[in-house]
Amino acid sequence: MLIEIKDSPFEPYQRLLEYQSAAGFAGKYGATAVFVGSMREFNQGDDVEAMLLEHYPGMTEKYLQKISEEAAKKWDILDSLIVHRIGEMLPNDPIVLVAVWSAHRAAAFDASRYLMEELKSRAPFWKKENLVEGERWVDKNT
Amino acid sequence: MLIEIKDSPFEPYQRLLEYQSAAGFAGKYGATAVFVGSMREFNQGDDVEAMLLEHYPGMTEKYLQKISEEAAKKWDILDSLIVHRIGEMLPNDPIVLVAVWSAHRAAAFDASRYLMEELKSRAPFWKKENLVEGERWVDKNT
Amino acid sequence: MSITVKFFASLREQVGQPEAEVSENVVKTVADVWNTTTNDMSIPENTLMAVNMDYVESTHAVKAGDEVAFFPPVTGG
Amino acid sequence: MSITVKFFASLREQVGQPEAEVSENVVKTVADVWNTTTNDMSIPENTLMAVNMDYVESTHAVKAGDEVAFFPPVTGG
Repeated sequence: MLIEIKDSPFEPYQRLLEYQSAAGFAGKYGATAVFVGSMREFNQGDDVEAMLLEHYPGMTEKYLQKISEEAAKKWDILDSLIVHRIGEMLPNDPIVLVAVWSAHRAAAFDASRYLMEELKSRAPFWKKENLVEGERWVDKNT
Repeated sequence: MLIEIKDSPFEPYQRLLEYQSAAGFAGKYGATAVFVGSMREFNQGDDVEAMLLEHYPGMTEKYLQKISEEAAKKWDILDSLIVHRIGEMLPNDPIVLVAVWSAHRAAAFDASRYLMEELKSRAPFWKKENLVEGERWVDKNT
Repeated sequence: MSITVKFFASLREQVGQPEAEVSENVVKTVADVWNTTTNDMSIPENTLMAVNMDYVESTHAVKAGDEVAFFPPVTGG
Repeated sequence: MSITVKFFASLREQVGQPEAEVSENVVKTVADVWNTTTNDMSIPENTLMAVNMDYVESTHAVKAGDEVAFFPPVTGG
Protein backbone atom coordinates (compact mmCIF):
# COMPACT_ATOMS: atom_id res chain seq x y z
CA MET A 1 0.00 0.00 0.00
CA LEU A 2 1.80 3.09 -1.25
CA ILE A 3 0.83 6.77 -1.60
CA GLU A 4 2.93 9.18 -3.65
CA ILE A 5 2.56 12.92 -4.28
CA LYS A 6 4.63 14.08 -7.27
CA ASP A 7 5.50 17.71 -8.07
CA SER A 8 6.84 16.86 -11.53
CA PRO A 9 5.45 14.86 -14.48
CA PHE A 10 5.26 11.09 -14.05
CA GLU A 11 4.57 8.28 -16.50
CA PRO A 12 1.92 6.04 -14.90
CA TYR A 13 2.60 2.84 -16.85
CA GLN A 14 6.34 3.15 -16.30
CA ARG A 15 5.67 3.66 -12.58
CA LEU A 16 3.40 0.59 -12.54
CA LEU A 17 6.07 -1.55 -14.18
CA GLU A 18 8.66 -0.48 -11.60
CA TYR A 19 6.30 -0.91 -8.67
CA GLN A 20 5.10 -4.33 -9.77
CA SER A 21 8.63 -5.63 -10.44
CA ALA A 22 9.69 -4.62 -6.93
CA ALA A 23 6.54 -5.98 -5.24
CA GLY A 24 6.69 -9.47 -3.79
CA PHE A 25 3.44 -10.79 -5.19
CA ALA A 26 4.38 -12.18 -8.62
CA GLY A 27 2.21 -15.21 -9.38
CA LYS A 28 -0.24 -14.38 -6.54
CA TYR A 29 -2.44 -11.91 -8.42
CA GLY A 30 -4.77 -12.74 -11.28
CA ALA A 31 -6.18 -9.24 -11.59
CA THR A 32 -4.85 -5.69 -11.79
CA ALA A 33 -7.31 -2.82 -12.16
CA VAL A 34 -5.77 0.52 -13.05
CA PHE A 35 -7.21 3.99 -13.44
CA VAL A 36 -5.33 6.95 -14.88
CA GLY A 37 -6.78 10.46 -14.77
CA SER A 38 -5.23 12.86 -17.29
CA MET A 39 -5.51 16.57 -17.94
CA ARG A 40 -7.86 17.38 -20.81
CA GLU A 41 -7.25 20.37 -23.10
CA PHE A 42 -10.87 21.46 -22.55
CA ASN A 43 -13.26 21.76 -19.60
CA GLN A 44 -16.80 23.08 -19.34
CA GLY A 45 -16.66 24.20 -22.96
CA ASP A 46 -13.40 26.16 -22.67
CA ASP A 47 -9.86 25.48 -23.88
CA VAL A 48 -7.50 24.96 -20.97
CA GLU A 49 -3.85 25.91 -21.55
CA ALA A 50 -2.36 24.86 -18.22
CA MET A 51 -3.42 23.91 -14.72
CA LEU A 52 -2.14 24.36 -11.19
CA LEU A 53 -2.87 21.62 -8.67
CA GLU A 54 -2.73 22.75 -5.04
CA HIS A 55 -2.94 20.39 -2.06
CA TYR A 56 -2.91 20.42 1.74
CA PRO A 57 0.42 18.80 2.64
CA GLY A 58 -0.09 16.24 5.37
CA MET A 59 -3.88 16.03 5.19
CA THR A 60 -3.76 14.85 1.57
CA GLU A 61 -1.43 11.96 2.41
CA LYS A 62 -3.50 11.16 5.51
CA TYR A 63 -6.73 10.84 3.52
CA LEU A 64 -5.14 8.86 0.69
CA GLN A 65 -3.79 6.48 3.32
CA LYS A 66 -7.20 6.34 5.01
CA ILE A 67 -9.09 5.43 1.84
CA SER A 68 -6.42 2.85 0.91
CA GLU A 69 -6.93 1.19 4.30
CA GLU A 70 -10.70 1.31 3.87
CA ALA A 71 -10.42 -0.43 0.49
CA ALA A 72 -8.13 -3.10 1.96
CA LYS A 73 -10.74 -3.81 4.65
CA LYS A 74 -13.71 -3.89 2.29
CA TRP A 75 -12.19 -6.13 -0.40
CA ASP A 76 -9.80 -9.06 -0.59
CA ILE A 77 -6.91 -7.28 -2.32
CA LEU A 78 -3.16 -7.88 -2.32
CA ASP A 79 -1.94 -4.32 -2.68
CA SER A 80 -2.80 -0.81 -3.89
CA LEU A 81 -0.88 2.15 -5.25
CA ILE A 82 -1.97 5.79 -5.53
CA VAL A 83 0.19 8.41 -7.27
CA HIS A 84 -1.10 12.00 -7.53
CA ARG A 85 0.48 14.94 -9.27
CA ILE A 86 0.63 18.47 -7.80
CA GLY A 87 1.95 21.80 -9.14
CA GLU A 88 1.89 23.20 -12.67
CA MET A 89 0.80 20.88 -15.44
CA LEU A 90 -0.04 20.84 -19.13
CA PRO A 91 -2.76 19.16 -21.22
CA ASN A 92 -2.31 15.38 -21.54
CA ASP A 93 -0.23 15.20 -18.34
CA PRO A 94 -1.25 12.33 -16.05
CA ILE A 95 -2.86 13.66 -12.85
CA VAL A 96 -3.60 10.51 -10.91
CA LEU A 97 -2.81 6.79 -11.02
CA VAL A 98 -4.74 4.24 -8.95
CA ALA A 99 -3.87 0.55 -9.15
CA VAL A 100 -5.19 -2.45 -7.23
CA TRP A 101 -3.93 -6.04 -7.31
CA SER A 102 -6.07 -9.02 -6.28
CA ALA A 103 -6.44 -12.76 -6.86
CA HIS A 104 -9.83 -12.36 -8.59
CA ARG A 105 -11.11 -9.53 -10.77
CA ALA A 106 -14.22 -8.35 -8.89
CA ALA A 107 -12.20 -7.09 -5.90
CA ALA A 108 -9.74 -5.20 -8.11
CA PHE A 109 -12.52 -3.56 -10.14
CA ASP A 110 -14.54 -2.58 -7.06
CA ALA A 111 -11.61 -1.34 -4.99
CA SER A 112 -10.05 0.77 -7.78
CA ARG A 113 -13.34 2.51 -8.41
CA TYR A 114 -13.87 3.07 -4.68
CA LEU A 115 -10.40 4.63 -4.37
CA MET A 116 -11.08 7.03 -7.24
CA GLU A 117 -14.52 8.08 -5.98
CA GLU A 118 -13.27 8.62 -2.43
CA LEU A 119 -10.16 10.46 -3.64
CA LYS A 120 -12.36 12.78 -5.70
CA SER A 121 -14.72 13.54 -2.81
CA ARG A 122 -12.38 13.63 0.21
CA ALA A 123 -8.69 14.17 -0.65
CA PRO A 124 -7.78 17.89 -0.34
CA PHE A 125 -6.60 18.85 -3.83
CA TRP A 126 -7.74 21.89 -5.83
CA LYS A 127 -7.43 22.68 -9.53
CA LYS A 128 -6.93 26.13 -10.99
CA GLU A 129 -7.21 26.35 -14.77
CA ASN A 130 -5.41 28.76 -17.09
CA LEU A 131 -7.79 29.78 -19.86
CA VAL A 132 -7.13 32.25 -22.67
CA GLU A 133 -9.23 34.80 -20.73
CA GLY A 134 -7.49 34.23 -17.41
CA GLU A 135 -7.50 31.87 -14.45
CA ARG A 136 -10.37 30.09 -12.73
CA TRP A 137 -10.69 27.66 -9.85
CA VAL A 138 -12.53 24.48 -10.75
CA ASP A 139 -15.47 24.72 -8.38
CA LYS A 140 -16.66 21.15 -8.29
CA ASN A 141 -15.66 17.65 -9.27
CA THR A 142 -17.84 15.91 -11.83
CA MET B 1 -10.70 0.10 -31.41
CA LEU B 2 -8.07 -2.62 -31.66
CA ILE B 3 -8.06 -6.37 -31.01
CA GLU B 4 -4.82 -8.34 -30.78
CA ILE B 5 -4.17 -12.05 -30.25
CA LYS B 6 -0.57 -12.74 -29.18
CA ASP B 7 1.13 -16.15 -29.26
CA SER B 8 4.15 -14.93 -27.27
CA PRO B 9 4.55 -13.02 -23.99
CA PHE B 10 3.59 -9.34 -24.03
CA GLU B 11 4.13 -6.56 -21.51
CA PRO B 12 0.73 -4.83 -21.06
CA TYR B 13 1.98 -1.46 -19.76
CA GLN B 14 4.60 -1.24 -22.49
CA ARG B 15 1.91 -2.01 -25.06
CA LEU B 16 -0.36 0.66 -23.56
CA LEU B 17 2.39 3.25 -23.76
CA GLU B 18 3.02 2.44 -27.42
CA TYR B 19 -0.67 2.39 -28.31
CA GLN B 20 -1.44 5.63 -26.53
CA SER B 21 1.51 7.48 -28.08
CA ALA B 22 0.39 6.46 -31.56
CA ALA B 23 -3.29 7.24 -30.91
CA GLY B 24 -4.59 10.63 -32.00
CA PHE B 25 -6.49 11.53 -28.84
CA ALA B 26 -3.86 13.23 -26.62
CA GLY B 27 -5.55 15.93 -24.55
CA LYS B 28 -9.05 14.60 -25.35
CA TYR B 29 -9.28 11.93 -22.66
CA GLY B 30 -9.49 12.53 -18.94
CA ALA B 31 -9.88 8.87 -18.00
CA THR B 32 -8.20 5.58 -18.83
CA ALA B 33 -9.45 2.39 -17.18
CA VAL B 34 -7.21 -0.64 -17.58
CA PHE B 35 -7.59 -4.25 -16.58
CA VAL B 36 -4.80 -6.83 -16.73
CA GLY B 37 -5.48 -10.51 -16.12
CA SER B 38 -2.38 -12.52 -15.17
CA MET B 39 -1.66 -16.20 -14.69
CA ARG B 40 -1.63 -17.20 -11.02
CA GLU B 41 0.66 -19.93 -9.74
CA PHE B 42 -2.34 -21.57 -8.05
CA ASN B 43 -5.96 -22.38 -8.97
CA GLN B 44 -8.68 -24.23 -7.10
CA GLY B 45 -6.19 -25.12 -4.37
CA ASP B 46 -3.53 -26.60 -6.67
CA ASP B 47 -0.14 -25.32 -7.81
CA VAL B 48 -0.14 -24.60 -11.53
CA GLU B 49 3.20 -24.97 -13.32
CA ALA B 50 2.20 -23.89 -16.82
CA MET B 51 -0.88 -23.27 -18.90
CA LEU B 52 -1.97 -23.69 -22.50
CA LEU B 53 -4.47 -21.24 -23.92
CA GLU B 54 -6.40 -22.51 -26.94
CA HIS B 55 -8.71 -20.36 -29.07
CA TYR B 56 -10.99 -20.58 -32.10
CA PRO B 57 -9.17 -18.52 -34.74
CA GLY B 58 -11.63 -16.21 -36.46
CA MET B 59 -14.49 -16.56 -34.02
CA THR B 60 -12.39 -15.19 -31.15
CA GLU B 61 -11.51 -12.04 -33.08
CA LYS B 62 -15.12 -11.71 -34.25
CA TYR B 63 -16.48 -11.77 -30.69
CA LEU B 64 -13.82 -9.44 -29.31
CA GLN B 65 -14.71 -7.01 -32.09
CA LYS B 66 -18.41 -7.48 -31.37
CA ILE B 67 -18.12 -6.71 -27.64
CA SER B 68 -15.85 -3.71 -28.40
CA GLU B 69 -18.54 -2.33 -30.70
CA GLU B 70 -21.22 -2.98 -28.08
CA ALA B 71 -19.21 -1.05 -25.47
CA ALA B 72 -18.70 1.86 -27.89
CA LYS B 73 -22.47 2.02 -28.42
CA LYS B 74 -23.38 1.78 -24.73
CA TRP B 75 -20.88 4.36 -23.40
CA ASP B 76 -19.34 7.61 -24.56
CA ILE B 77 -15.77 6.38 -25.01
CA LEU B 78 -12.94 7.52 -27.26
CA ASP B 79 -11.22 4.20 -27.88
CA SER B 80 -10.64 0.68 -26.58
CA LEU B 81 -7.88 -1.89 -26.82
CA ILE B 82 -8.02 -5.64 -26.12
CA VAL B 83 -4.89 -7.82 -26.19
CA HIS B 84 -5.21 -11.54 -25.39
CA ARG B 85 -2.48 -14.13 -25.11
CA ILE B 86 -2.71 -17.65 -26.55
CA GLY B 87 -0.37 -20.66 -26.47
CA GLU B 88 1.93 -21.89 -23.71
CA MET B 89 2.39 -19.62 -20.72
CA LEU B 90 3.97 -19.53 -17.27
CA PRO B 91 2.85 -18.16 -13.88
CA ASN B 92 2.83 -14.35 -13.70
CA ASP B 93 2.50 -14.03 -17.49
CA PRO B 94 -0.11 -11.45 -18.55
CA ILE B 95 -3.10 -13.18 -20.18
CA VAL B 96 -5.34 -10.27 -21.11
CA LEU B 97 -5.20 -6.48 -21.32
CA VAL B 98 -8.34 -4.36 -21.66
CA ALA B 99 -8.09 -0.57 -21.83
CA VAL B 100 -10.73 2.10 -22.40
CA TRP B 101 -10.24 5.84 -22.90
CA SER B 102 -12.98 8.42 -22.29
CA ALA B 103 -13.47 12.08 -21.41
CA HIS B 104 -15.01 11.26 -18.01
CA ARG B 105 -14.27 8.40 -15.66
CA ALA B 106 -17.66 6.66 -15.32
CA ALA B 107 -17.71 5.58 -18.98
CA ALA B 108 -14.16 4.18 -18.81
CA PHE B 109 -14.87 2.25 -15.60
CA ASP B 110 -18.17 0.84 -16.87
CA ALA B 111 -16.94 -0.05 -20.35
CA SER B 112 -13.72 -1.76 -19.20
CA ARG B 113 -15.64 -3.96 -16.79
CA TYR B 114 -18.23 -4.76 -19.45
CA LEU B 115 -15.49 -5.81 -21.89
CA MET B 116 -13.92 -8.14 -19.31
CA GLU B 117 -17.22 -9.75 -18.29
CA GLU B 118 -18.31 -10.28 -21.89
CA LEU B 119 -14.87 -11.56 -22.92
CA LYS B 120 -15.00 -14.08 -20.06
CA SER B 121 -18.47 -15.32 -20.99
CA ARG B 122 -18.47 -15.20 -24.80
CA ALA B 123 -14.99 -15.17 -26.38
CA PRO B 124 -13.90 -18.71 -27.37
CA PHE B 125 -10.73 -19.29 -25.35
CA TRP B 126 -9.95 -22.38 -23.24
CA LYS B 127 -7.36 -22.92 -20.54
CA LYS B 128 -5.57 -26.18 -19.85
CA GLU B 129 -3.46 -26.23 -16.70
CA ASN B 130 -0.28 -28.23 -16.07
CA LEU B 131 -0.31 -29.46 -12.48
CA VAL B 132 2.27 -31.66 -10.77
CA GLU B 133 -0.16 -34.59 -11.17
CA GLY B 134 -0.92 -33.95 -14.84
CA GLU B 135 -3.06 -31.77 -17.06
CA ARG B 136 -6.61 -30.52 -16.61
CA TRP B 137 -8.96 -28.33 -18.57
CA VAL B 138 -10.34 -25.41 -16.57
CA ASP B 139 -14.04 -26.19 -16.68
CA LYS B 140 -15.55 -22.85 -15.84
CA ASN B 141 -14.70 -19.20 -15.51
CA THR B 142 -15.10 -17.63 -12.08
CA MET C 1 -19.54 -28.21 -50.96
CA SER C 2 -19.90 -30.14 -47.72
CA ILE C 3 -20.13 -28.90 -44.12
CA THR C 4 -16.91 -28.36 -42.13
CA VAL C 5 -17.05 -29.38 -38.48
CA LYS C 6 -14.62 -28.26 -35.75
CA PHE C 7 -14.11 -29.45 -32.18
CA PHE C 8 -12.18 -27.48 -29.56
CA ALA C 9 -10.46 -28.01 -26.21
CA SER C 10 -11.78 -30.91 -24.07
CA LEU C 11 -14.41 -31.77 -26.70
CA ARG C 12 -11.69 -32.14 -29.34
CA GLU C 13 -9.96 -34.64 -27.06
CA GLN C 14 -13.19 -36.52 -26.26
CA VAL C 15 -14.26 -36.71 -29.88
CA GLY C 16 -10.71 -37.65 -30.86
CA GLN C 17 -10.38 -35.33 -33.85
CA PRO C 18 -10.09 -31.58 -34.39
CA GLU C 19 -12.08 -31.46 -37.62
CA ALA C 20 -14.50 -33.44 -39.76
CA GLU C 21 -16.46 -33.05 -42.98
CA VAL C 22 -20.07 -34.09 -43.44
CA SER C 23 -22.25 -34.07 -46.52
CA GLU C 24 -25.08 -31.52 -46.41
CA ASN C 25 -27.39 -34.24 -47.73
CA VAL C 26 -27.37 -36.28 -44.52
CA VAL C 27 -27.89 -33.50 -41.92
CA LYS C 28 -30.54 -30.84 -41.31
CA THR C 29 -29.53 -29.33 -37.96
CA VAL C 30 -26.50 -28.75 -35.77
CA ALA C 31 -27.64 -31.69 -33.61
CA ASP C 32 -27.58 -33.92 -36.72
CA VAL C 33 -24.02 -32.75 -37.43
CA TRP C 34 -22.93 -33.78 -33.92
CA ASN C 35 -24.59 -37.20 -34.17
CA THR C 36 -23.18 -37.94 -37.61
CA THR C 37 -19.60 -36.89 -36.89
CA THR C 38 -19.34 -38.51 -33.44
CA ASN C 39 -21.19 -41.78 -34.14
CA ASP C 40 -24.04 -40.70 -31.88
CA MET C 41 -21.81 -40.01 -28.88
CA SER C 42 -23.93 -38.34 -26.19
CA ILE C 43 -23.23 -34.63 -26.19
CA PRO C 44 -21.69 -33.31 -22.95
CA GLU C 45 -23.84 -30.95 -20.91
CA ASN C 46 -23.11 -27.25 -21.50
CA THR C 47 -21.58 -27.86 -24.93
CA LEU C 48 -21.58 -24.64 -26.95
CA MET C 49 -22.32 -24.62 -30.69
CA ALA C 50 -21.56 -22.13 -33.42
CA VAL C 51 -22.41 -21.90 -37.10
CA ASN C 52 -20.15 -19.67 -39.17
CA MET C 53 -18.68 -18.31 -35.92
CA ASP C 54 -21.97 -17.26 -34.32
CA TYR C 55 -23.47 -18.98 -31.31
CA VAL C 56 -26.57 -21.08 -32.16
CA GLU C 57 -28.88 -23.65 -30.59
CA SER C 58 -28.71 -27.35 -31.51
CA THR C 59 -31.90 -26.99 -33.58
CA HIS C 60 -30.29 -24.45 -35.91
CA ALA C 61 -30.48 -25.49 -39.59
CA VAL C 62 -27.27 -26.11 -41.54
CA LYS C 63 -26.50 -25.88 -45.24
CA ALA C 64 -23.65 -26.63 -47.65
CA GLY C 65 -20.56 -24.51 -46.99
CA ASP C 66 -21.34 -23.92 -43.31
CA GLU C 67 -18.66 -24.17 -40.64
CA VAL C 68 -20.10 -25.83 -37.53
CA ALA C 69 -18.17 -25.82 -34.24
CA PHE C 70 -18.62 -27.60 -30.90
CA PHE C 71 -16.78 -26.58 -27.73
CA PRO C 72 -17.00 -26.53 -23.92
CA PRO C 73 -17.78 -23.40 -21.85
CA VAL C 74 -15.17 -20.72 -22.56
CA THR C 75 -12.46 -19.93 -20.01
CA GLY C 76 -10.48 -17.00 -21.37
CA GLY C 77 -9.43 -13.76 -19.70
CA MET D 1 0.63 27.78 22.30
CA SER D 2 -1.88 29.43 19.98
CA ILE D 3 -4.02 27.94 17.20
CA THR D 4 -2.64 27.78 13.66
CA VAL D 5 -5.12 28.57 10.88
CA LYS D 6 -4.69 27.68 7.19
CA PHE D 7 -6.64 28.73 4.11
CA PHE D 8 -6.41 26.93 0.76
CA ALA D 9 -7.19 27.54 -2.91
CA SER D 10 -9.95 30.08 -3.67
CA LEU D 11 -10.54 30.69 0.06
CA ARG D 12 -6.89 31.61 0.52
CA GLU D 13 -7.29 34.23 -2.21
CA GLN D 14 -10.59 35.55 -0.80
CA VAL D 15 -9.25 35.77 2.74
CA GLY D 16 -6.03 37.30 1.41
CA GLN D 17 -3.60 35.20 3.47
CA PRO D 18 -2.50 31.56 3.53
CA GLU D 19 -2.07 31.33 7.30
CA ALA D 20 -2.95 33.04 10.56
CA GLU D 21 -2.48 32.52 14.28
CA VAL D 22 -5.19 33.01 16.87
CA SER D 23 -5.02 32.84 20.67
CA GLU D 24 -6.92 29.92 22.15
CA ASN D 25 -8.34 32.34 24.72
CA VAL D 26 -10.58 34.16 22.27
CA VAL D 27 -12.14 31.19 20.38
CA LYS D 28 -14.16 28.16 21.38
CA THR D 29 -15.18 26.64 18.04
CA VAL D 30 -14.04 26.38 14.43
CA ALA D 31 -16.69 28.99 13.55
CA ASP D 32 -15.10 31.39 16.09
CA VAL D 33 -11.71 30.79 14.44
CA TRP D 34 -13.13 31.79 11.05
CA ASN D 35 -14.80 34.93 12.41
CA THR D 36 -11.72 36.06 14.33
CA THR D 37 -9.21 35.52 11.53
CA THR D 38 -11.34 36.98 8.72
CA ASN D 39 -12.86 39.96 10.57
CA ASP D 40 -16.29 38.36 10.43
CA MET D 41 -16.26 37.84 6.68
CA SER D 42 -19.29 35.74 5.73
CA ILE D 43 -18.17 32.16 5.13
CA PRO D 44 -18.72 30.92 1.56
CA GLU D 45 -21.30 28.18 1.14
CA ASN D 46 -19.81 24.66 0.98
CA THR D 47 -16.62 25.67 2.80
CA LEU D 48 -14.92 22.59 4.26
CA MET D 49 -13.23 22.67 7.67
CA ALA D 50 -10.60 20.45 9.25
CA VAL D 51 -9.01 20.31 12.69
CA ASN D 52 -5.66 18.55 12.85
CA MET D 53 -6.27 17.25 9.33
CA ASP D 54 -9.65 15.63 10.00
CA TYR D 55 -12.90 16.96 8.60
CA VAL D 56 -15.13 18.60 11.25
CA GLU D 57 -18.27 20.75 11.50
CA SER D 58 -18.13 24.46 12.34
CA THR D 59 -19.33 23.76 15.88
CA HIS D 60 -16.28 21.59 16.63
CA ALA D 61 -14.36 22.78 19.73
CA VAL D 62 -10.75 23.96 19.35
CA LYS D 63 -7.87 24.07 21.80
CA ALA D 64 -4.32 25.37 22.04
CA GLY D 65 -1.99 23.69 19.54
CA ASP D 66 -4.71 22.80 17.07
CA GLU D 67 -4.27 23.30 13.33
CA VAL D 68 -7.53 24.55 11.82
CA ALA D 69 -8.03 24.64 8.02
CA PHE D 70 -10.66 26.15 5.73
CA PHE D 71 -10.99 25.27 2.07
CA PRO D 72 -13.45 24.97 -0.83
CA PRO D 73 -14.85 21.67 -2.16
CA VAL D 74 -11.98 19.45 -3.30
CA THR D 75 -11.30 18.93 -7.03
CA GLY D 76 -8.46 16.40 -7.28
CA GLY D 77 -8.16 13.28 -9.38
